[in-house]
Amino acid sequence: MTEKISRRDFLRLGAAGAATGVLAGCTSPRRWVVLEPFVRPPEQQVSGVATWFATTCRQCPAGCGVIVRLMNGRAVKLEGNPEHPLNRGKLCARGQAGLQMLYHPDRLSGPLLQSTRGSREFSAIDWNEGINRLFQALAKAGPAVAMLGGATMSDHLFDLFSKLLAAVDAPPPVIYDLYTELGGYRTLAQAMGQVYGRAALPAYRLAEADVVFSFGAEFLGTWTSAVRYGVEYGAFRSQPYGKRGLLVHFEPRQSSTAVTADDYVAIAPGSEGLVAGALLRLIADGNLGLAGRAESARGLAPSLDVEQAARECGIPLEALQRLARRFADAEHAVAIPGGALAGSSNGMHAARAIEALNVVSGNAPAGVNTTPPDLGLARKSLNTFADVQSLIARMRAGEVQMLLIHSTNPAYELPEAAGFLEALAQVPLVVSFGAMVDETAVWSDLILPDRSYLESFGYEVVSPDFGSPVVSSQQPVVTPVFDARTTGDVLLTVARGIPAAAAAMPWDDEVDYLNQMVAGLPEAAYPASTAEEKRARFQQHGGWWPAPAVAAPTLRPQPFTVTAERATFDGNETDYPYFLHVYPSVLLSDGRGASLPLLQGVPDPMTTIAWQSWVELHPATAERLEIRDGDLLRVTSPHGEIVAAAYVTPGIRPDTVAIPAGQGHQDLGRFARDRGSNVVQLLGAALTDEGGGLRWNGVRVALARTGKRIATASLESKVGVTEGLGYE
Amino acid sequence: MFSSLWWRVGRFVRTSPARLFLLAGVVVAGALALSGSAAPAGTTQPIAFNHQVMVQAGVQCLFCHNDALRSPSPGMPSVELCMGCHKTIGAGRPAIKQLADYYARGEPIPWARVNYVPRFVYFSHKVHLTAGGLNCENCHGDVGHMKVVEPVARMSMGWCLDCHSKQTNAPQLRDCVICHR
Amino acid sequence: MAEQASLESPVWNRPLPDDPELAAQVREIREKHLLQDARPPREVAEKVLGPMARLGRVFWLALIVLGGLTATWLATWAYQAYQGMGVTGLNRTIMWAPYIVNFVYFIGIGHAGTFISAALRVLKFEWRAPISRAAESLTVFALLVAFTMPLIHMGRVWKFYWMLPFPNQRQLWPNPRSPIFWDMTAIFTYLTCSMLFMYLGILPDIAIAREKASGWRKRLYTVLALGWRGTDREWKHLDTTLNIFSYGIIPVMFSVHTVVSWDFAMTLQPGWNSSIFGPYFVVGALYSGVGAVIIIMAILRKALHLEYFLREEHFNAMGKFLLILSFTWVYFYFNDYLLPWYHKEPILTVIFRLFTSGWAAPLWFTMLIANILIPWATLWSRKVRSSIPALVGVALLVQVGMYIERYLIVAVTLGYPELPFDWAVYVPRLPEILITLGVFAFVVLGITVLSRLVPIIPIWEVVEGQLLQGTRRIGRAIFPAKTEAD
Amino acid sequence: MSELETRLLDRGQSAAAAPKTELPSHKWTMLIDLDKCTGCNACVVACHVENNVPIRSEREVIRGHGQHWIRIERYWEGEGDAQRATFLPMLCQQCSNAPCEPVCPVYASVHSERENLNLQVYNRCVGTRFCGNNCPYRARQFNWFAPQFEGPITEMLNPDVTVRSGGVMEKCTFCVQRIRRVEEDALVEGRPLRDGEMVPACAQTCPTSAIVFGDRSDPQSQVAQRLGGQREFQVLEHLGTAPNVYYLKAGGSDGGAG
Repeated sequence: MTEKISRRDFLRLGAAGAATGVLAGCTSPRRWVVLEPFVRPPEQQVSGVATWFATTCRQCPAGCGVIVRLMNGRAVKLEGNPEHPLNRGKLCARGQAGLQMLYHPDRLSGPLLQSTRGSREFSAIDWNEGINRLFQALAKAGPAVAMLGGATMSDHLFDLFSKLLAAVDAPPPVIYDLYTELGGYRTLAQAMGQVYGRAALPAYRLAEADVVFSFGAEFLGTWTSAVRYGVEYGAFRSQPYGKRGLLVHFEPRQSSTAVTADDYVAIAPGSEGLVAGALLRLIADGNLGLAGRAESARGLAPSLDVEQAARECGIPLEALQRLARRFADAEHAVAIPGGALAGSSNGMHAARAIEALNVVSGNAPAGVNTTPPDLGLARKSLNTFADVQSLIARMRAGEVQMLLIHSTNPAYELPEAAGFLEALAQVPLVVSFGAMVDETAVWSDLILPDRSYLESFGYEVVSPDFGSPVVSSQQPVVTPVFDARTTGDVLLTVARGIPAAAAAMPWDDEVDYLNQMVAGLPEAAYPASTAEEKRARFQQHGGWWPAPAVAAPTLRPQPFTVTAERATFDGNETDYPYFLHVYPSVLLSDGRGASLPLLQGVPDPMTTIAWQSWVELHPATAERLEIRDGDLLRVTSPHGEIVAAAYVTPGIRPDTVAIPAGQGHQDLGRFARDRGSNVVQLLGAALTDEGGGLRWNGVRVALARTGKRIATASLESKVGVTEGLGYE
Repeated sequence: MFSSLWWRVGRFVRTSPARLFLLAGVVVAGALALSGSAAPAGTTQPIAFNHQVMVQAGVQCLFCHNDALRSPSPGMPSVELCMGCHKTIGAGRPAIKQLADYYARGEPIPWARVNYVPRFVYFSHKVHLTAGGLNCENCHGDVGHMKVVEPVARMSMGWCLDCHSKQTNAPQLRDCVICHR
Repeated sequence: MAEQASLESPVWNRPLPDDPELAAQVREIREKHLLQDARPPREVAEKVLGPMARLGRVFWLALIVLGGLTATWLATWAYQAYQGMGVTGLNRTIMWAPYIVNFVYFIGIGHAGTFISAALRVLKFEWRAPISRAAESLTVFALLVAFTMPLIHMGRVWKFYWMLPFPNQRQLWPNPRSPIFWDMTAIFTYLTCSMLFMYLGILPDIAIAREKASGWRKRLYTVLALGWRGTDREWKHLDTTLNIFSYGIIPVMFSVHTVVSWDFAMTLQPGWNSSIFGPYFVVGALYSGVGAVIIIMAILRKALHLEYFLREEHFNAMGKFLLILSFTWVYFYFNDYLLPWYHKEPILTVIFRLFTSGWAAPLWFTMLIANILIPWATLWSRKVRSSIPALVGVALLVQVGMYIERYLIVAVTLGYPELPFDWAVYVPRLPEILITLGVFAFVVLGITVLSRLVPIIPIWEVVEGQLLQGTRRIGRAIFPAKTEAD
Repeated sequence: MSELETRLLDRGQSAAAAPKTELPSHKWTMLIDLDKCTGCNACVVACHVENNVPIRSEREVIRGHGQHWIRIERYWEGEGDAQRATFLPMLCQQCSNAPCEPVCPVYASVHSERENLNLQVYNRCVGTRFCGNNCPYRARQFNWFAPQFEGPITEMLNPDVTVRSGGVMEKCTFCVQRIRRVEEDALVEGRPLRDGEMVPACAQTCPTSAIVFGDRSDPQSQVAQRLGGQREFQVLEHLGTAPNVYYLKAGGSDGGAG
């Protein structure tokens, strides 16, 4: 109860503190301000002096460490945790915007009940009833319970969910969301497994690299651990003795990574693997590069006709040869397989081919060929789209009595063809743990809002870790703003009623659970003698990590073969003349960022457009179809159609159109609702050849003018930046 | 007294109508000159708190306003801090009963602000007390002899500038950023 | 002999020469020149004061319409102040436009009045006598409006007094380096001078009106006349004062619009930071100003039946005036554009291309036609100059042209700063349009009302002029001439 | 400042006979390595959060009222399909010879000789927008409307920074509130500032460390060390505004300093 009260004091005091003042800055001053001091002040609270707490960022699965600046008990700023070995004090745009996850006006306060799904008519119930309903349903459903989770879910929560499901003999949780799919997490991990023997996300060290070939890897914007790659890139650009690495980027569209690259090659969509194969071939046949490279290349290079490959990829052969030589000659050459390739039918082949380049250059990514120490901590394992499909099948077959959904938004993120919503209709009870009403919550019966990540405990075993294992700790930094409850505690409460679960989950609350988990951690970089101190330091430093080890990853590749597979695309060339290039927005990522005004209102780096979604076209395309900026286009694929505004840009291939993911929400709060369109609706539910990934990068589309037009909310002057001063 | 004043003014004007403009000018200028500063009027506090008693009882300012040395804001004592002493001391008195009630209800005491500066002014108690070497009473007056605390100075910009120009060890308030951010 | 006669008999019943041919000449001279066509002072006064008192239906209609528009202006201003400047079409690149355009335009209009009455007075052009007051009233109201413009334009107008130097506890003063401060000073001075200049000139006429009027007008005029009795001493003082003002006000006037031009010329904005802006703006101001005076003259002539006072000769003279100013203005204008066109300073080239072939081309060419083509094509012909409708038409075109010119300078040029990323286009929205309409209405309203309150034709100047005018005979021809005043 | 202004400002302080203690002065300087800028927008969001810069709605952005103290300007280089985008982070250049200062009629835009900063005093601003027009970088942002922070979002406002009302000009301040905090701490502890002690929000968060900030007058500071490389340039140098933001050209090494 102190919590609740002291929270209100926080606000009041904050509102009254001489330094604050909403809109009071320059308007005539309010003469009488009420000062409400704390009833019981929290420890080391000094009014007007900032206190900092370390926790984990949950805006994407990377698990960066952040520190939160608190003034009078209100979180006012997020910064990267300078101690944290992953992001080293840095943070990306999405991380910076995290505070609005905490203070979002549309967050739910207390559990909600929806009588008829999709009606959006919720009735508030109190927590006891909510938890009770969950318990009843769980007891009734028995093993016919399923759980669908997202990659940003805390690992401890995953563990609790798994334990609960295991206790009722239900299949383990399915962890899947669009973000990891667009990042190709699962596919790449599998490829690494085939190449190096350990299926984990690769982490490429760029700091000392001479040459970096990035195959559609948007590693400076959204791919896996973008912040860490930013740090790496910074070092890469200013190496000792004025050395400055060479970055070559292969992608059909100019992403911000392509912009920063020294050499950008606009390759045909889905031809990343082909490029890599051709490079291998050239190195092998041309006997290029340092000693031994050609030999190992010969062992791996696929059999292909280089001229033809070059033609298919859209690179002049000379350029390809030049690049092959550069790569082969470089002492420290790195090839990065991006998320984009994982979405195309030949994803695994491409990943292997690209990884083969690393094998040739003798630079294995960190974290895939060294088995990390067992930390005794549970950690999420991502599932493939195939697993989701089987879940959907079970739902459709009525084998699922109750579906739990946490930190993922399938109703928005899954293509219509996956048939999730139809299957959902077969599930008697759907429970959503979303903090806000998102598209999925609209189709659920019971909402038990979880706290935002700045209000709750947890930990994240960082993946990809760059060499040495890292566990980021998560702790509440403010007293909860809304009457939400941590799902961990909810589950533990429910578990008490189920004997098997009670046995498997003996903790009285999640803090207790975490403490016991943390107690088992090996020695950390910081000193900690007693178990208590260990826990305290774990929270204080923002996680656990061993003293920096200098053991460079040793290369132990498994035998594997590289094949030159062509990517296949839905839709024939005549009806659907353009390739569709889908990419996660730098700001909105896969759409979870769309709820935050900070991310909506900040202009996208490439188009400077805010608040809207768009279709990127090549000027030639625009000329052919007589399209101007802002024309609303009907984009049709074999699987669906959306309407989006055109944005003409030279930064894309003439045969390709690009649409960012992230907009087109029907729900997810006032800032996301009804803006732009959701590109996922254009995708099919087909799988990739190998690895069971969603083939989201294998669709062709047609464009048609609707005749309508909207004003583009862009910051740039199109005339200015395109025609400029008009020197010819 | 006022009537005589009016009479004087009247005569002043009557003797030469032109003076009316002069007078009007003076009035307007004066009004504008004062307009920049907020003059706090008196108000009643939720609890009839008596600083005089506390000070005479030997309680130092910093005992309650204990952030003044380490923070821009002096800090208002928490209800808990008050109760620390008043659980026993003067527990019978009505004012203390009020306090106890607040504490029991776990409610903050809605004190009314006495010394006011606008919200776009950033004043640091820490700096003035340590580096500046000032004492509380330099600005807040002899609170020790106030039953009800009232501001002794209108804390306007002119007041700051004036003091800084007189004190030899005070820096010139030349760049606005020292107070306005 | 004629002189002798003139000295004995009062000018208004000088006999015509007996010789019919000479008589015809004299008659012609009299009908052509107001000052030759003398009438008894009482009659002259009646010609002015009579219509002034008769408020017809047209007047009330005009009053309602103009008053309505003025009210809209104030209401819109209030709305804008409450909502924020965002209700206008301004954007992060073009932070100045509609109100500053009006500001420059009205300051310009304000020039002509004082110029005509002061400069021509100094130069002893007698024919200006009937025009001067209409011109001055135009000046006063235009300046009043111009003065509100920067206030309407301010983000926090309720803090406007911070721009004035007054002692305050903050020990803060306005920034003497800011052109806005110079503006305030210059305009204040000019406004004060113009008002005093005008008021002094009105004094004797008000005294006359006082004698003639009755009821509230009588009371009003008694106050306004400040007890003018018309003694020699008073006349002497008036004369000297008016002369001092006339000489003093001319440099002030030049300074005002130069300072206004410095608002632009002193910035780093390409297309603004030009050293020629001072004289260029002054001439532009006179150009539009004289045009405006012509329009006002025509309106007053019609509304108050002043055919006797405002004759062909006046419009003819003003027409010539307009033509000369047009030439001068063109000279400066092309000075300003020839250079960028030649030295190809990048941004200026962009702007120039925009004017000649870009989206601003229609505006630019309209301006050229209205400001150069039409005046040059027509004003050389006496027929046009002396036909009032034609001349008014040209003058109106000049107003349009000059307004567009200011618009191009302020609202369009500003859209092209150094960094192409920030280029922008300004599109007016309803508030600006309403306010602009409102202020135009207000100026007309002001003059309309004033013309009914005070004699809009300076009776005493006309009479004085007529007293001093005579004819001289040389051989068989008679010419208008000044009689030696003794 | 001109002699006249100095006298105007001195009025009333003339009472001070004894020599005044002057606060230590600095030359705050920012270095932006375009070779490292990836246009990730982290700085932009960080700035919004740190400085209570309001986010403007879609309608406002369309009307050109988008409000960012730092923005990533994206230009195109090259011709046809060889066109490549380039990023230019644009913020107030804190000119030593600032065009915005002389034109302000009320000293709301005023230079701090001591901090070598270009101050914007919100509570003094009357909104003539002359400074905004005269800024060749268009770095000044005008509050066309009073900002709106919905619901609990008000709670994340930074209490160290005034929330500007409508009709007021604002701009990047080099996070002057942070500067003042560290200065006050240093003053209380009676020590000079340490290099790296003061970091603005954008530089703090920049993942690639493309933004470096420091006191040029301290020869040991990282900024001072890195100034004067071959890649160094200033935007619109030719205008003579003497910015305190230096850029390093993208591409090519500058002998280790880059």
